[in-house]
Amino acid sequence: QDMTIGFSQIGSESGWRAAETTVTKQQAEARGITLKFADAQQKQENQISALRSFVAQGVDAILIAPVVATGWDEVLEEAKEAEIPVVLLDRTVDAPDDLYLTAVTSDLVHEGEVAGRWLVDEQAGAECRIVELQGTTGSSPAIDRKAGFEKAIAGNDNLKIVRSQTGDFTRSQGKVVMESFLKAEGGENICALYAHNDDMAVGAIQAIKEAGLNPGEDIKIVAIDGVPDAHLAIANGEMNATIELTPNMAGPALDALMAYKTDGTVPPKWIQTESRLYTAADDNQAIYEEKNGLGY
Amino acid sequence: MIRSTHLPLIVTLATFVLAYALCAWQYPSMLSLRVVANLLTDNAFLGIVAVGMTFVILSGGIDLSVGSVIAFTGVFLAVVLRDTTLHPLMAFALVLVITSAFGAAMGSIIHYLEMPPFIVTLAGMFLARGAAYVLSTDSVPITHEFYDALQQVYWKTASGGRFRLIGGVMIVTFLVGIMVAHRTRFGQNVYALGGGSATSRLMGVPVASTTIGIYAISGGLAGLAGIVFSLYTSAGYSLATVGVELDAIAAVVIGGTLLTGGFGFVAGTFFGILIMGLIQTYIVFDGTLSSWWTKIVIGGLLFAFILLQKGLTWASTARRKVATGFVTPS
Amino acid sequence: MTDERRPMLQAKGISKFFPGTVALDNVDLTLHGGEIHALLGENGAGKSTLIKCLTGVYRRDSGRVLLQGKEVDPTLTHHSQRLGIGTVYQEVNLLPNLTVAENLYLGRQPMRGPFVDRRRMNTQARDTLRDYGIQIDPAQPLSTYSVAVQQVVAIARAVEMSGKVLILDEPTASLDHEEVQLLFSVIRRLKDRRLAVVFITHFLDQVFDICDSATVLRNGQVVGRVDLATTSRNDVITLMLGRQLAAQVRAPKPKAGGNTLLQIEGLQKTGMLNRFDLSLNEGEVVGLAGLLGSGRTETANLIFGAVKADQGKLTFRGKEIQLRNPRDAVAQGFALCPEDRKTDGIVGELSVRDNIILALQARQGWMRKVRRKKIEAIAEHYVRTLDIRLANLDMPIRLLSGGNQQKALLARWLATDPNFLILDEPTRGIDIGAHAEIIALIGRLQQDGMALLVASSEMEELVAYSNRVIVLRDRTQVKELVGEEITSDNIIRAIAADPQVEAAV
Amino acid sequence: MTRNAFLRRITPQLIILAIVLGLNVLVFPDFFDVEMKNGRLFGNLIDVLNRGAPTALLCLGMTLVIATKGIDLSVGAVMAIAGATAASLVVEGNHWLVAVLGALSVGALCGLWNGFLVAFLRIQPIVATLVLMVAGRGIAQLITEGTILTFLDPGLIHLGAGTVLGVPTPVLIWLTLGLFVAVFVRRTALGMLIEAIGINEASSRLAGINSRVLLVCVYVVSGIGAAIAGVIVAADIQGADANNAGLWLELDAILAVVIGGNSLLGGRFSIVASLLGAMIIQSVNSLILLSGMPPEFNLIIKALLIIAILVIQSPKVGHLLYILRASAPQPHPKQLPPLKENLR
Ligand SMILES: Nc1ncnc2c1ncn2[C@@H]1O[C@H](COP(=O)(O)OP(=O)(O)OP(=O)(O)O)[C@@H](O)[C@H]1O
Ligand SMILES: Nc1ncnc2c1ncn2[C@@H]1O[C@H](COP(=O)(O)OP(=O)(O)OP(=O)(O)O)[C@@H](O)[C@H]1O
Ligand SMILES: [Mg+2]
Ligand SMILES: [Mg+2]
Repeated sequence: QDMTIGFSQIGSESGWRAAETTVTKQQAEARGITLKFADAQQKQENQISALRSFVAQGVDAILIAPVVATGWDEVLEEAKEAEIPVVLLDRTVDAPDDLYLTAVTSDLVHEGEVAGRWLVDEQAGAECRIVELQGTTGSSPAIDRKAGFEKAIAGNDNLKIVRSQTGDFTRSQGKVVMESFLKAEGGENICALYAHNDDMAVGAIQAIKEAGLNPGEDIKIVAIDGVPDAHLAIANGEMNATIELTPNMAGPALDALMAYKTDGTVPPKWIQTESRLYTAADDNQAIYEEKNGLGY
Repeated sequence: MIRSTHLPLIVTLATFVLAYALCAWQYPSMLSLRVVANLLTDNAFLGIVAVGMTFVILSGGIDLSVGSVIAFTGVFLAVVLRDTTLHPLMAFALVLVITSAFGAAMGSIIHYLEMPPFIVTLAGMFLARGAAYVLSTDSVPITHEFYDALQQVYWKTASGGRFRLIGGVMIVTFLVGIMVAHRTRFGQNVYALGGGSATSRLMGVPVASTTIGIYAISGGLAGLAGIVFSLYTSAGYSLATVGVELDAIAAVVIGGTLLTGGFGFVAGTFFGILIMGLIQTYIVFDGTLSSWWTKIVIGGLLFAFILLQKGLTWASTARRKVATGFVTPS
Repeated sequence: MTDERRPMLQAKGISKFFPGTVALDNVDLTLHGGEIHALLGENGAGKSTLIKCLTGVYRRDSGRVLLQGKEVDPTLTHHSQRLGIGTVYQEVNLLPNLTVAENLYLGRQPMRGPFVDRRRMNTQARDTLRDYGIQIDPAQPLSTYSVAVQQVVAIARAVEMSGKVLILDEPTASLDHEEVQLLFSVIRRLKDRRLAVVFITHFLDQVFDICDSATVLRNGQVVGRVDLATTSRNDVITLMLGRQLAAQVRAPKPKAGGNTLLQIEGLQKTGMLNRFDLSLNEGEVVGLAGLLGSGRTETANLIFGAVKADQGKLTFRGKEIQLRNPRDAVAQGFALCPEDRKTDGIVGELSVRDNIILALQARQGWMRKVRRKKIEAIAEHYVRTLDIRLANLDMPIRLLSGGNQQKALLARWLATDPNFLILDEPTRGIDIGAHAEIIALIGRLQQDGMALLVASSEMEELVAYSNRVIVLRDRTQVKELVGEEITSDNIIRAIAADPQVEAAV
Repeated sequence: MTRNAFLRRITPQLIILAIVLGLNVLVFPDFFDVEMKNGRLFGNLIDVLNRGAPTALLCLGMTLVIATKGIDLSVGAVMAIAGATAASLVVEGNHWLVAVLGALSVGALCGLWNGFLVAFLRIQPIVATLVLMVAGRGIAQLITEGTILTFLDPGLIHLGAGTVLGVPTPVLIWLTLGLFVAVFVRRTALGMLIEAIGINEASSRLAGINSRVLLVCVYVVSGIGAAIAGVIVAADIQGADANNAGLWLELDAILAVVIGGNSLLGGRFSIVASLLGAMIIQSVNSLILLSGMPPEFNLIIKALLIIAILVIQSPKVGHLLYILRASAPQPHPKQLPPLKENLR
């Protein structure tokens, strides 16, 4: 049967976001679902009104990638009342969980931990002064990934974060801030960089090169998302590790929805996507090739 | 009595009706009361700041700080209600005082230091957002039975749409705004400033108090909008409502108020808001626009509406030019 | 006048410095209730500045102001308004975006409860303005009406404001004879209500017509306070200028010798000007006479291309030319000194120097900048020949006094040495000294073979320099006076003449 | 204008710049150290010059636009468009010069559009440019299809990340262009004519100035400046980030112009002062980065610093200082206050 699903996307602020949008559209198409797409330009108010419009339109189901965790109760209630199942993508909300069908997300804190643990193992007790490139101040990935990483390195007093500044999740800011880190600390005194996303890491890599150091060797680099350029950097030995955040949240979500629609099977409240660690051990070149098509 | 100056207002109204008709014709389900209710609810906070912005723009100024002030208000309320036992109403009063004072401060700087509003309020924008960050970076949910109570205040239509309290607040704000702008001395002084501050000074308009008053109102309404927004999302978030000032300005302009000041109507802004909301709704109903096309289309429609306004003001002034034969730059 | 009565307003030792100028130097002014007092002086003497110091527009640097013996110190105009001092400042200072009524009552609107009572405001406004002889809809935006009307509204507003003192800074500059008479009757009424009235103007006959006494300023200092009943016109002039005014010898005008320069046929634009024809010879001065709103300014603007005409054929030196905008006109060697100095003339923030070379530079195009030496030369030259009073050439032109601004604008156009110069009210707001100079100047330009078209409201002036006078009425060319016919009476008759009679002729 | 008049004009900016740099030294003692690292000058000062490039380039056009009583909100979006254009062109395998030319012409086109709206349709500049500000990013993303368009063309990259004799290319670019424009507008009559239309367009028109063409020109200049900035930013990170390139940078540019002591009401302007303004802003940013404060304080620090700077600069305060200095006002033009007295 043909379904109409509304998809409220945050925006297109990063390559990863663009990829998620592309994948979602592909997944919907593959299942013969008509997808109504609404880009919220990074504004929660737009997402809320988009949801309301979807409800008013009477779609069969709603996918939403919430820009922030809070503030969804009211509109979700309206959806529930109109008996439209809602599935959350890549971020949960703190609303009573009977208001949505399920949430397909990674665990942001966990991602941070993975990154942290990787560094702990990598250093194996050796002294290491870490600099951190945070995401956009106040955004939940920035907060959780920071928390996770700190949790993981806690207790290893050979590792300590000496500087932490926001790079707004963007390449250029990543580069600018890394430059100032290099000046302020002196490149040789920095042993590792932890970036909240790959874009910033890629920017930082260039800054490190321009400072006459070898990214990946002089300064170890771990970041999160697993965008193609990161894999390429790893392949070129300029970066050490990235934790993949799959852009394919829609696949599982749509499966759950179809199942629910057809024979009412209620999915678990949380479908966690794998946060896989990629290092030089993997064939990054190949991954790069394959991912490049996804509109990162 | 209809004056040539009423024209823009009428046009905006006509445009809205026409646009809505077109939308409804393409997507009949847009004709439901539910959509109307949504328009009011979802644009409540924007409408309220837009009223303040109208006053500012009528006086020939501009206020870029409102978006940040809304965010600050939200965070402030959330933090206060989380960390203290203060009753929300008290918190509301407190925050309204703070934001009005903030506006008044900007107004004083603008007047006494003779600095351009654009810059002063730009600094204000950084300051308010910065203050929000300092209060709390991550988003703070507001859980207070009083909030739940307020959120339960609505009139439910048959179609399931809800006319919520905040929509009502917006409408009341507009009504008050209209009265103040067009029926009080203060309102007249606002228009006078828009006509030329040097001249109004010579004519004995209390420029200082008026300027300060205007920005205080704008700040205060931004505070009110912040309260409404916190009711709307029952949370405070320092990254919220980025760039809302531009939406507000756009709404005011579409509503037929001239950015050069002196000409326009608060009521026009109301329809400006509805038109903006309509654009959003239409795009969602359409649902085929990619992220980038969304931006392009919004820009395009904005342009279309401005052009329409332009055409009409031009038509009316052209008639006047013939009547008096004064040389005005064409 | 018996001076033991306590004066209504008394200013003692007022001084005002501006960077580069001493605008007022220890000036005294005494006004009595029921007295109409003239404030006289050349352009730049400090009249407007004195007014602005009295009414709190400027902070004075020293001196005291006593209102009915009590020391007052208005720091804002609405203070002085509350004190009962109503003022019309030199340039029309009203708000074009508000309605006439709103302008009239701004700050003291009739209220119903907390709200402005618009209906009452409008009716009151209509009645008030009727006393000044204009019948207009006060609910329309002020910008709908002409300078004249706006001036009248400004005066009305000031009168309404003034409980004790009324100050009028060159209110009659853009008014017609009738309107002036109306104004005077109002002023006399106020005089009977024992108000003190300050009247600034450069029209001496108006001064002698209505004023009782006068204070004369020169270069910011009081050079005399005279009782007009017992003073002769020439004494006043001498006092103002500090020299005898070269007796207004009317040198026999040079005959319009040269061959045809410009031919205008059927120039017209609906709502502005009906068919206008004119053939102009080199070295000829043609005057444009008419009442306010008769379309002189429109004519000037249409010829200059400032406003695009619906139709009309211009032949310049034998070949037809198209003027789509002022640039084309300037390119042809046309020049226009506009009527409204403030909005169409000066570029306020720019230095006097830049203002003077602006037109020349514009014609040369932005690539070829006029050489600094040449700029200096030109500026110096005109400041000297036109005797423009300024602190230095670098001061923003907006700081010049009204009359000096006018001269600077004249300089701007003479610098382009045009072969056809249009002057719209060239002597508006100019002191007698300068007035004579400008008339003389027109004569000289004419001798140099320049053709001039001069729109003016002053008959004597037109008579003085015109070879021909074209009379406009209701935007139509109704009569042309040549040679000996040109007398004030004839012009006035032509202006006043009843259309029917015209038609019969 | 004469040399010492020029110096007098830019003194406030120089002083403020000195102060802010001083603060930088406070938080980071060897701020002024500059060394050679693998063939490029390396040091905070260089960074300030280098990172200030985009703002500086935007300033050029913005100053002229503001001098005409206008404002250009679209520059940030234009940067994105230009970057995207250049990137997509090299990715398609064109020579990098072609790409740059392409980007510049796109920028010029955007300027033309803005200029047309302002000069011919007579739409108020803020709104007119708001349109492109909103739609522009969309257009940019349309070109890159939302992805970050990465490229490896050395020629293009050199413009953003390369060095000439150790000096980062962007620094050279903005210094040369800045100097060129600053001199050009004064050697020709352009500057004066622009000021004239900014102050009183009606009069200028009657004086025979072709105001419309001039208006369009300044917006085109602004567009081109933005385009260059966009190319540099893209080249710097070897990729066109349509969504983030130049985001909110228009505000920095406007701030810089105002810090440069130019009035938003149009009229007299000084390019050099604006460029100094850009450097002041960049020094403030570097101060924030070096201070090592947690990021949530960034904005508030920036806001407070900027407010302080603006207040110091405001004509009123300037005049007060003047009065304090000159006890009794002397009527000598030489002693004119640096910031001329404001009429009330
Ligand atoms: N704000 C100012 N700054 C500097 N100089 C000024 C300022 N205002 C006026 N002046 C100077 O003060 C002198 C007096 O100017 P004022 O306008 O009072 O002359 P006026 O008597 O009104 O002349 P007019 O009859 O032409 O109006 C003039 O020389 C003028 O240049
Ligand atoms: N007393 C008046 N009442 C109403 N409208 C007027 C009056 N005087 C002028 N106007 C309007 O002003 C317009 C132009 O007046 P303007 O002053 O340009 O005419 P003018 O012949 O140039 O007179 P002047 O040059 O003496 O001002 C006219 O079209 C007329 O409609
Ligand atoms: Mg005067
Ligand atoms: Mg006239």
